[in-house]
Amino acid sequence: MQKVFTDAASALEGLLFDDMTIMAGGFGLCGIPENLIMALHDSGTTGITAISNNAGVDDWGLGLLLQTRQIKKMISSYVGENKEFERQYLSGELELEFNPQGTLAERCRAGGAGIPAFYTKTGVGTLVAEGKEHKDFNGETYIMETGLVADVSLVKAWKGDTEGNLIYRKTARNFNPMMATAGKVTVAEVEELVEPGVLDPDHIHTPGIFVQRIIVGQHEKRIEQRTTRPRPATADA
Amino acid sequence: MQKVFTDAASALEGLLFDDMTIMAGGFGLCGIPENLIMALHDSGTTGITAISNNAGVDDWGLGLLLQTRQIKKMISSYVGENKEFERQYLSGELELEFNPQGTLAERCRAGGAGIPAFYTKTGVGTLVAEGKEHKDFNGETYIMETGLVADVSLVKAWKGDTEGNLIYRKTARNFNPMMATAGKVTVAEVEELVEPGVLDPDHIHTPGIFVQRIIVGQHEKRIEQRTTRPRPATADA
Amino acid sequence: MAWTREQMAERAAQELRDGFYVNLGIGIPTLVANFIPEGMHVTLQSENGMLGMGPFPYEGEEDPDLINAGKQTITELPQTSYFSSADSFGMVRGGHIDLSILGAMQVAQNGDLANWMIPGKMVKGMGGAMDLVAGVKRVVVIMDHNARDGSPKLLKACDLPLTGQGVVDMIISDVGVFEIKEGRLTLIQLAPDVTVEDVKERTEADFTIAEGL
Amino acid sequence: MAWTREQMAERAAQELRDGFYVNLGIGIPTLVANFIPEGMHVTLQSENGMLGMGPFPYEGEEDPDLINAGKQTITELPQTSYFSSADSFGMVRGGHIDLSILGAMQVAQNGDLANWMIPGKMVKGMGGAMDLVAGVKRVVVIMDHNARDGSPKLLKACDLPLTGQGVVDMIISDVGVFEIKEGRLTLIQLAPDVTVEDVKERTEADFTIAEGL
Repeated sequence: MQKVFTDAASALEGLLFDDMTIMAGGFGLCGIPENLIMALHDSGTTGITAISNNAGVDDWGLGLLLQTRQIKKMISSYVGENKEFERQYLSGELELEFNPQGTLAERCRAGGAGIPAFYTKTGVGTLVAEGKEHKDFNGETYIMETGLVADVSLVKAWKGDTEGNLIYRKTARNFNPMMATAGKVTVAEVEELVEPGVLDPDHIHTPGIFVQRIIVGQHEKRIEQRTTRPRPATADA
Repeated sequence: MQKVFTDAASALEGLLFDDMTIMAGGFGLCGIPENLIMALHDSGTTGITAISNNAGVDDWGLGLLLQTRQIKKMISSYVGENKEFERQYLSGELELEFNPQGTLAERCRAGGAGIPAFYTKTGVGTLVAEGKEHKDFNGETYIMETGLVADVSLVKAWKGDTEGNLIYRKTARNFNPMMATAGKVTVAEVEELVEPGVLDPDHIHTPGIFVQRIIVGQHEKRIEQRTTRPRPATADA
Repeated sequence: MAWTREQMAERAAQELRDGFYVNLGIGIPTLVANFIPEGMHVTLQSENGMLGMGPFPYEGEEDPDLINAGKQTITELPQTSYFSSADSFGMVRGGHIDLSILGAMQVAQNGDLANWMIPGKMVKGMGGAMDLVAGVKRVVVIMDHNARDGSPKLLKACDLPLTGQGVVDMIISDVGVFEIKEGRLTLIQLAPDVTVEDVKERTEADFTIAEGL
Repeated sequence: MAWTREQMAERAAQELRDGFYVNLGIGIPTLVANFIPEGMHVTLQSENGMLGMGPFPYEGEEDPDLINAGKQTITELPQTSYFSSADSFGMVRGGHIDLSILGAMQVAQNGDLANWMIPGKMVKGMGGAMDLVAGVKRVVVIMDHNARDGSPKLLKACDLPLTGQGVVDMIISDVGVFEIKEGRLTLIQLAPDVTVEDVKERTEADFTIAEGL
């Protein structure tokens, strides 16, 4: 039961097929499994249904797979930073299912936790509620949302061990932990791979049971909006 | 907005009333808010509905409140270590709602996360399913379970800071994180209270937003089943 | 004289209370952080998984792993905690956030809000906005009172797809402040030198006028 | 000669596979941990919030914060991780655990299991058993073939309240091993010197007999 693979391409070997469903962690370009997405791009797999909060930017992240038309359908909450996406969608070339961000996160968690459906107030009275079951609890109306699973989940963590235990860093955690639980197979890329026992068991965010394959990646970690404030003048400046 | 209180009694001041619903963290006697339970005992509050995985033992934990008949109803998954409990239940003096452990944990999480109900396979075809809504998803039958909230949640953590951020230790985490989210007011007792910035923000299990009051407790930490193995003979013994 | 963006943000800051946990939307709402009264303890949530959001970093100290919901680089504070998106929206949906301040394309007099989509034209997505307006205890909108073409944004009914139904509690625009209680809109404050007549002219929604205006 | 408790546990260990994540119930199932084949990597889950359960501690090294689902003091291993009860049962319910080995009061020929309640007499509760049998990929029961009074425990139908419906995949008793596939019970192995006739006599359930027995 060796979970460690040498690179992204070999870690995806035997897992990919056309018309499959993929989950990819990340929020914007933060905490995206960039090496695995690149390998998915290079694999030429097509007809993909991609579940991911965002669609990357034109030339990075899932945007790469939009360029090559490998993605048939996106399930996302926000795709505002991607012109090619907007074009494909408005021209009808790409299917798109918008989910409110919290609903998307919860659907992934539910899928991984064996919960086929749950109720939420989010989206009641909006386009999102159309065609969905409505139900009242304590005098308020809620809609039913279903759990999501993927054939393969791609996640990015900061540190991992050879047992598949993962720790995320700061806001790069985002969708990765739930998506790790919702893949029939989950492949993780980490910045640093350590032996079991190095990570404090109280600090592990994703227990190794959810991770079947793991690689060390090379992370460019692009920044979408570089915002700064002026450094205060120092006395000795 | 001072969250820190000097002791358990003052931390509960103004929060208690007869016939209220209380959640108490812990599994067995592990990770129970022992100081807060003692203060609840001393308060004399009666008619309590207690949501807790277990009922303590006869003379410790929630068992104390059973002795004094302060508890009207328990929502639990297992109460096997408590003779007084069994007696009160079999004689009809105590109401009891058994929930499968995972369902109980998920109901608390749902309550804290604004999810009024969810579906689960657990308990289908058993007493637990009686009177509950059944629904099929992908050809399998599930039952609907509702979210739980409490007037006050009592939780125990290892370390906490003055902002209410909490870190649990080993298996003493158990039900505490979900119950912390499901209390209209949540009171935490910790072994060590530190200033903000001491706890690594990636290691915090319960963000401070869920904790309204916090105290440092004195923890006896009883062991229910002290099991050991023989120490191997050492060369220099 | 209508309020500037900064003045709208400053007015919104009056809605903050000590100990509040607050989510600020992208744009003008972000500016509210600059007007938190001295000595008041307010914790900012960023729905991508952070509580205790600090200011922008100094140049050269940007961390790609540390961004807010607008994808901007930010910093942490001593009280900061990080969590997953599921936990973040559990916090939002579960009613644990006291106040959400966000922008709008349209608001209706009953509190309906539209701020995520122009059919056939703009398909950015709702992001976390639908969750926020459904889950947060109190929702304050900051917006220009009229669109660039002068058309009213405070309407009898929204014609754009809704973000939430009856969710807005207060609107702060450049001309004044409105409150929505029990589905009824009331003008409660005017920007300096703005008259009730000015507001009426620039508003489609029916509203009552608070005493003393 | 019927199997001892240890022999039943040893037989159950043959159901383990390299890389499996396994949940062991209280009692005889716990003993299975002693028979994990050398070189096989098996990770034990404890549903109170731990993956990678180690052996009992040495005397004097018991940690009250480190117990298993049977409330026994245990130890951690290098691969150990801790998590909440909600996350633990997410793991269970979501089908991530490969194998659950647990005890039973009664099993029916269709896989129904009863192991949590005797009405009016015993009210301990189901703990995590209902979640485990509903969620884990494969459920193996280890039990004495007959109750203390000699009455059969492998029945046409359970008369005690169920823990789960049609959930059991295999039964290992002191007399042999049964498999349940598509709702049909088959005797697949006999303990040494136990005959098919012995088993038939001590069993209420209808079962077929595997070839070669």
